[in-house]
Amino acid sequence: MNVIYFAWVRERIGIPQETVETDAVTVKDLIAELRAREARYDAAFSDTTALRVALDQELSDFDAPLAGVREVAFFPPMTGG
Amino acid sequence: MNVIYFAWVRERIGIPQETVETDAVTVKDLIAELRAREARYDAAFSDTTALRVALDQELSDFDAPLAGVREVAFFPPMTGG
Amino acid sequence: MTVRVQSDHFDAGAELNCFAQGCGDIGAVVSFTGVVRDTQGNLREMLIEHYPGMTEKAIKTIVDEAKKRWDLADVLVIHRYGPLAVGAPIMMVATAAAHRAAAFAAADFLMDYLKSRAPFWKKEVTEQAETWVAAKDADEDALKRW
Amino acid sequence: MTVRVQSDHFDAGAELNCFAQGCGDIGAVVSFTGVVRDTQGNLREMLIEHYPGMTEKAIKTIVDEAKKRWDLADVLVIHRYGPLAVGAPIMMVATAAAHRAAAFAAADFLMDYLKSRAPFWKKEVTEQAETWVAAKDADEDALKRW
Repeated sequence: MNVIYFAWVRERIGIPQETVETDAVTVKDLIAELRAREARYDAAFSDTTALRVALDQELSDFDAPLAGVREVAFFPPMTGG
Repeated sequence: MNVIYFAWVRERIGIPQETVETDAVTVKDLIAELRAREARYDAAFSDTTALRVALDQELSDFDAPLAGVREVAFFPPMTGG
Repeated sequence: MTVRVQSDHFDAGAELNCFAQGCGDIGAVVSFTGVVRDTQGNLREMLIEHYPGMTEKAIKTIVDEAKKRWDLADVLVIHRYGPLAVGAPIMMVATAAAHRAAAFAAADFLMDYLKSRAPFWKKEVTEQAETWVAAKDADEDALKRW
Repeated sequence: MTVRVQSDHFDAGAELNCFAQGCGDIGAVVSFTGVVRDTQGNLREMLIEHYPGMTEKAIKTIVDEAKKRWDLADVLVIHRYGPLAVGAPIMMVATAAAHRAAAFAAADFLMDYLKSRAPFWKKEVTEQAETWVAAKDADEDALKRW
């Protein structure tokens, strides 16, 4: 599964994207797995109210299932316009 | 006093403006004087709900006094924009 | 503030680019361009009559009111008169402000007031007839929004 | 519908003139241009990051929703990414419709949704610091208007 990070999430984790092998059932499970890895992940995901997630380029939520998903992106609330 | 007509008021009366000698106290009085003159004036002023009046280039109303006014304009509701 | 009442054609894009060049703290520019529509498919031209003198005063009064209500860096109003072809620009309003909401609201307000309070009258000329465009009750009602 | 996501500069006036040329029954064109503001007087540049692929999809979804809600002859969206200087245009929306109310409402709607639903992130770079612009609660609340 391709995991992508944007804006300060990318900066905190230190990489723009990575391939993650996981059996996580939901986005929440994936976050728990990542946080357990290293302090920089733990810091980046410490407050999920400040985060948004997209599954295969569609905005989604943290309870969403990951079955069949190829691309997960984490980023702060958008500030376009 | 200079009296000016616009749009279909001008077309019905047949002239764009004229000088009117009058002792009319209000716009209503002036309209009554003009209507008494000729059928084309009577027709143009027959329905004042379809008319607007400006005194010295400021929108006004039919009860407004004419004392000191130099220019009276009659026209239909505006359709700018 | 720039107000122009003219019979000449204008280029909305060029006007938009000229507008608000170096005039302070601008984050948002909203423009409205009104275009001659051929609603029945038989319009030869649109004729616009206006009241020289009162037109400029009325527009300035409306723009001043907009500037009182919103924090605007600049305002542009161009309105044409005379004969206009189908597809030609009739008029244009542009507003510049630090914030988007002010620019949008002021442009919308200016359009509502220009429509019913600036002394212009439109006449549609077809092969068959010349018809003065009637004011709509909705246009007058729109002023109550503000 | 035209959607462009680009790092290149664009000319808002030229875009406005190109837009909606000969695309049906147009009486009203509304445009919005967003410009880089230097709110503190020390901005070196604005950096805009985006999510290639999702950006285009998200904008198209927003434009499709606008076209469902209002009768629009055409819609233009341009959004830049990369480094932008103070005073540079960030993005532009234009709507063309037979009627003014639809053009205004659709442009306002598009801006509200692009702000909170298109994957762009702004970072302000000053001599002292680089700061990600925080989303405002008001931006999210604005979506409830529609």
